[in-house]
Amino acid sequence: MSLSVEIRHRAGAFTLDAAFQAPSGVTALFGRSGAGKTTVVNAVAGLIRPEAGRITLGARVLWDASARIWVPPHRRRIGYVFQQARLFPHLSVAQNLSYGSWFARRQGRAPAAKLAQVVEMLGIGPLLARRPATLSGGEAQRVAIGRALLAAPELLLLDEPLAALDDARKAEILPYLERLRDETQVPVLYVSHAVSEIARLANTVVALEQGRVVRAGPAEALLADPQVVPTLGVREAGAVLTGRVRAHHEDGLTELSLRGGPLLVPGVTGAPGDHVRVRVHAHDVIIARARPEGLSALNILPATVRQVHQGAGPGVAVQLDLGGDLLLARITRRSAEALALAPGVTCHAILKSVSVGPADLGQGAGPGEPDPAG
Amino acid sequence: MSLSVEIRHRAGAFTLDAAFQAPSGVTALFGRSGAGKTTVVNAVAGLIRPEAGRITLGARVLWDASARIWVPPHRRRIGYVFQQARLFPHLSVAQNLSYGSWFARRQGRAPAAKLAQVVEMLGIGPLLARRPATLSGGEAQRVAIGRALLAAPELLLLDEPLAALDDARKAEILPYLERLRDETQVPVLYVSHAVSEIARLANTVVALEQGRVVRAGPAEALLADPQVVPTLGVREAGAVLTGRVRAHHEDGLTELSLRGGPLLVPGVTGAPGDHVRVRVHAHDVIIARARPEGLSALNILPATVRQVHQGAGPGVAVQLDLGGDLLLARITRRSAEALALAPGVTCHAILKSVSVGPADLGQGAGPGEPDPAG
Amino acid sequence: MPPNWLTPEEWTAVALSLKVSFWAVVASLPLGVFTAYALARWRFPGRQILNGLVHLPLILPPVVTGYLLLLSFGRQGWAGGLLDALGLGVAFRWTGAALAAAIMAFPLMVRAIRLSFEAVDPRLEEAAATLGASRLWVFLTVTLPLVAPGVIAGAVLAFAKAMGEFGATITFVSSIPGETQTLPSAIYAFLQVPGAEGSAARLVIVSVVVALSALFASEWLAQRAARRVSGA
Amino acid sequence: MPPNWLTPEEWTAVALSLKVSFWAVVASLPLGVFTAYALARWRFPGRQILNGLVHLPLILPPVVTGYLLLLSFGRQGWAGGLLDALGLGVAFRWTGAALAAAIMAFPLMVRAIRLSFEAVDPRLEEAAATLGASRLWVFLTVTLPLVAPGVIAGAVLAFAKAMGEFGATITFVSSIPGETQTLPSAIYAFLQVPGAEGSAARLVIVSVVVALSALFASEWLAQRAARRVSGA
Amino acid sequence: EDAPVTVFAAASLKTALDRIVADWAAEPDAAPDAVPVRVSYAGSSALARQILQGAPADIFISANADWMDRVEAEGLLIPGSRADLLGNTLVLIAHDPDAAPVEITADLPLAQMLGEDRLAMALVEAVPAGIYGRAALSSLGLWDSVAARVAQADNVRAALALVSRGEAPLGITYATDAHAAGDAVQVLGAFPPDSHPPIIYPVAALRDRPEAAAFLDWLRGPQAQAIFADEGFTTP
Ligand SMILES: Nc1ncnc2c1ncn2[C@@H]1O[C@H](COP(=O)(O)OP(=O)(O)OP(=O)(O)O)[C@@H](O)[C@H]1O
Ligand SMILES: Nc1ncnc2c1ncn2[C@@H]1O[C@H](COP(=O)(O)OP(=O)(O)OP(=O)(O)O)[C@@H](O)[C@H]1O
Ligand code: MOO
Ligand SMILES: [Mg+2]
Ligand SMILES: [Mg+2]
Repeated sequence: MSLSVEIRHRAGAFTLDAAFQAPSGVTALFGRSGAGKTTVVNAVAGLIRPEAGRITLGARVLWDASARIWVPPHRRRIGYVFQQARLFPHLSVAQNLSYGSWFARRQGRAPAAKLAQVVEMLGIGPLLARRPATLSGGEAQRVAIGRALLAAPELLLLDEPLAALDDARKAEILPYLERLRDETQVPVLYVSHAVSEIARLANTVVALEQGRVVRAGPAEALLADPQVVPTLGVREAGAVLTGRVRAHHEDGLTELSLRGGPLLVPGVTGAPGDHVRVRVHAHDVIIARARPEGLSALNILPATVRQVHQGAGPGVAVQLDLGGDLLLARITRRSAEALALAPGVTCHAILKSVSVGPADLGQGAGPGEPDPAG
Repeated sequence: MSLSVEIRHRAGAFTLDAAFQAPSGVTALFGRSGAGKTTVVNAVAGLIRPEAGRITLGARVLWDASARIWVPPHRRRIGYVFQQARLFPHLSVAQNLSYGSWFARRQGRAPAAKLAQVVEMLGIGPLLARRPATLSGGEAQRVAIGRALLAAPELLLLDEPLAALDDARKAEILPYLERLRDETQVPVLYVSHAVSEIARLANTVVALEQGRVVRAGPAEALLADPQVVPTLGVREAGAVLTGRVRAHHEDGLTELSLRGGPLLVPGVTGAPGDHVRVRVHAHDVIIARARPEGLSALNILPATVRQVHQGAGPGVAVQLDLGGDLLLARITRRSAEALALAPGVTCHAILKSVSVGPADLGQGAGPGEPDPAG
Repeated sequence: MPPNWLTPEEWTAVALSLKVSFWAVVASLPLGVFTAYALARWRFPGRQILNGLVHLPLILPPVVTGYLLLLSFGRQGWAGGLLDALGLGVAFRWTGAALAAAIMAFPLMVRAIRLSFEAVDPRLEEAAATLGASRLWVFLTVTLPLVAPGVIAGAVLAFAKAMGEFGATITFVSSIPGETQTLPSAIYAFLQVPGAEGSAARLVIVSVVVALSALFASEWLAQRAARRVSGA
Repeated sequence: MPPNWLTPEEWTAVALSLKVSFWAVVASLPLGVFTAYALARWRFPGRQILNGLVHLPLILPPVVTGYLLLLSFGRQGWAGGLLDALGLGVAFRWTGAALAAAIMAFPLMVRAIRLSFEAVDPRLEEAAATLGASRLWVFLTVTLPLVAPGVIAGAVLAFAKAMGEFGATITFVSSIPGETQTLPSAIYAFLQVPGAEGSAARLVIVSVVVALSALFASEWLAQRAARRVSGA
Repeated sequence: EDAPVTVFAAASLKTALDRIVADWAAEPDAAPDAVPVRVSYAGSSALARQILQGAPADIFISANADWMDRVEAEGLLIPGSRADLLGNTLVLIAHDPDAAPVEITADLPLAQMLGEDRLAMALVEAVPAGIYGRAALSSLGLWDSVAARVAQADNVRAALALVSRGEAPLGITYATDAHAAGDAVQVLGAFPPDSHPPIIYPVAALRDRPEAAAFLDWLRGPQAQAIFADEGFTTP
């Protein structure tokens, strides 16, 4: 099922004029504060009525300004997870969870996911009898996700579901979102300005700037595109590599097999053969022409330079080809000149195992490669 | 002026039992959510009355449970910047700013900082006529800082002043906090669970865990201590180096002079000779026994291993001595064994310029070395 | 309170007052909730007029309200004739006393409930809509439970006011023992008799005890409901 | 409204009602604010008793309230004797009418103000304290401005109620033209005379226009104040 | 039918009428087909208006003729049933138990007796007792000297209360009110009957029911009239 969005809308001094397609899988809506992300999501949910445009979900027209079609929010069959959890304070966690499913069942639709499954997946079993006010931020957000899921949605909207949480809570929830992506069929529109979340979750990325779509495309290609570095912010640039778990070593490291060769990273939980995706920050990659010896860095991968993109500052973004996978490196202009990097040059990409942190290690299907099991 | 805190307090199931000294400069109160940081700060501010203990600021006893001394909040002469700005919604920005100074003047105390200075330092001149509700989160927090400063405080309390802000806003405010530290004489108690903020700002660090002080000491030494890695979280470990700006190069890089040699980092704004502090994440440091050639990494500094600390996972923390400065490196156990690292071994620390991001580059006095101008 | 502390006629007045006040509140509550919701949430032409109308009984001397009620709902009045034809006549019946009490208490009820509607976070209602709840279901399952403390407060306040209502009631439905002679009418009658202040005082005490009990119960209920909503 | 639309005596009653209602509100406002604050913020023994006491005039038939006022504040009453000795006697004076009106309107005023106190974020008050403001200054510079919309609402509601108050007033200070004959007393008098309904209606219209204008003005003021506080 | 007889009576009749109804109930022999009687006491104006709006009253006892006239003008009275049930006298009362009786003439120094204090009356333009009182004072030429000192209560019993509480030293009420108040007030003197229109309480039947007629007869019978007289009313 695919979501097609085309919106023109004005609110005060702000003008939104955006059109994009969200194929199945996770589509990330990316952009800085005030770019119009929430406005788009609210229009899809039917919480605002833009001036002109059209929104369709699969074959269903949710809204068409010129044809005067308007499906009210409660008939759109969407699940919306808000930035703040918005749990119903007067209901228990269990009642919150089954709130949407009750309406879905009245409309003759059964949730794809059973309550027990969702509770298990989100790890909220012990919370069922509690009231929302007693939950921590992370727990509340998990319940909100479960509540949206159980409404039998045909589309999930997540508007910065992690923004209100501290890093520890974020790390706690991301795996659940990955399981959500991999274990349910529901397409997801995911709003975030955190590249690390997008890199872990998204199959497709739509970048908004001041109400306009400035870039859209498959996540893997987009994130490894040196031209995108300014949009994402230099600190956040980095490619996403996908591969499978090859072996767990005794010293706690996991060996992954990528297209470009083996990669050692700090322990991953998956079984050998499981899909895995790894985000490698561009600023963590060192480039050497000759293969260096005697370094503490364990990963030294042969690569070919594909692009060198000069930004405004002292850095350059270098796109490397690792046997088909794309890697992005950010190095100083001075080094790029010293190493005479240019498209076609062969070199080595050096990557410390420990620089791949838990926030950068995702499980499940890679963005370009839908999970066969999903 | 030095703050001395000694508190025993119970709230529900939580017990706080903490004692520490905060010398002049910035003292960071570090700990995860629920550790009791806000409880301590509230006790210092007089917003809660703990069960037992004593708090003194310089010669003034603010509270002494056994002597039954209790100075009410409005006589404590403190400035408190809360996590949410808590600006007065019915007053303009200018009126918010002068709220505390009016009371200070009534009590015959003149704010150390003049309104014009503070406005200039915080860059809030254009906001003076606005109402708090129209400010962005970052602007509001700056006004809150100004308001606290202008109350002529003898101690500043900052309780996670950046926690509610996104990364861009954080980056916007941190320089103001540095100027605050360097341009005013007021001691600061700074609560945060973000090591990067602490590394940039703190002279002293007090780490709280479940209501107890688990570690306290000068920031430079504490952050470079491999034993502290588990407390901070492995991703956040890293030392703070202090030095001076030596030269700005044409290609946008700045050369710093550290005790251990020159360091090239992306452009810094200070003039040659200015103090600067650099945080180097432990996971960004590569170690080599022999000096490698032909790498894109520009900084290759000779060093001596001082400690090797084995954690629970696949990584080890290595403390390196760079001519007196301490650097922390986190590498895999496998590499440490391959390189036969042990105390006393000489090696090279390799550091990419670009891996030092703007959030890690602070201005002004180093934690161990109070600014002579301050 | 021993039963012989009051005369049988007085007990009748007490029972009648309870009945009248109870039904005044119960019957007007749905309209009160609706009006409060409309004033709190909708912007429609005539909103201020509705608001003024609701407040009128608070502003007018009760005798005037009673007289206007008599003119409209008396047997000869436009509404009274209609109701009579339907067999629902209220004139000079206890239902008329309930109508008078309900109208006099209405502004208090609506004000209390309106404030709690204004305090409900509309984002929770949006969340309910995205979960498949139609407007009506949103109202029933989210809005209404959240305003429950305010509805309780409003209802009890109205009950207390109804227990004390006198001017409009006696003007509209007179003071017929057993039918429309409420506690306040009985008190008034005693105050017409020189030297009967003692009897009046006994009835005043009964009335105060009933109304204050309701008020205290409502504070307690509202606190409990508020705690329930805010968690814990 | 042309001046000759009402007789001079009627104008006197209108002017007196305005004066009585105005002073009833102005004089009771500080106590109303204080009581609302105490009920909203403090937990003290007897809090529920105070709450009940405040509500009494709402619960009791107005005649009873008036009679109790007569017993206490009349010349022979305990409080009346005291006031008389101080030259502040209120019996048969317009100040007595204002006292009756103030007491009848007090519950409405306190309820409205109490709710806005409960809505003030105590964290703003903490912030003010850390900035050097003593409890009194916190109250004057932070709490009070933030409850202003509620205080306005409460005051105007009390004013509207005072404009309509009759039973307690006439029982307490009777009806002396130019001194205690308020608009509602005049309306009541007309209603006692066969055929004078038209005259009563004119006065009712004046009274409704005044009270509703105040009410509309207050809605507008409260909205403006709320907008001021919430920014924009 | 056993429906009770409903009497709408002026509030100032409560003391006497309650006694009469009690007697009526206690002596079923007096009226063989007696049914219970219930009385709704309120101001004459309110009762008359309610009757005009179709109130279910069988008998109306008004405190003045005007309101009975209004009801009669609407054709709501049972023809021939109207009668003057009672009369009353107007008296000057005082709070001071030792006050000496006075003769009420044009020479009465009422203004001096009041001084700075108030004269309690019922509403002088609206309530019968007040209207009669004002007429009496006017015809004696005393009104202008005391008009500014009159405190008008909403009914005559409230005026009585002002005097019995000592709020006003003097008041004008019916003799019946002064009688009912007992020792709480002192009657200084009665106004000459010719100084004001005759004080009359008319009664009439509103519905043609034998039970109502029976009670009406009882009201005019000797036993009831004795009670009225005992309460201070004059009987025709
Ligand atoms: N009712 C309104 N009136 C005026 N401007 C509005 C209104 N609603 C939204 N805007 C403006 O529209 C722009 C887009 O808002 P939106 O909430 O969609 O941004 P966003 O991308 O979700 O930002 P954030 O990351 O901060 O949530 C903002 O500049 C906002 O100020
Ligand atoms: N009134 C209270 N009753 C029970 N527990 C309380 C109360 N106040 C605080 N606590 C508990 O005390 C502990 C410390 O709270 P505190 O606010 O000081 O933590 P913190 O370190 O500031 O955390 P955070 O980083 O989340 O702000 C928490 O576990 C909290 O739940
Ligand atoms: O509105 Mo009243 O005067 O309390 O019955
Ligand atoms: Mg948004
Ligand atoms: Mg805290």
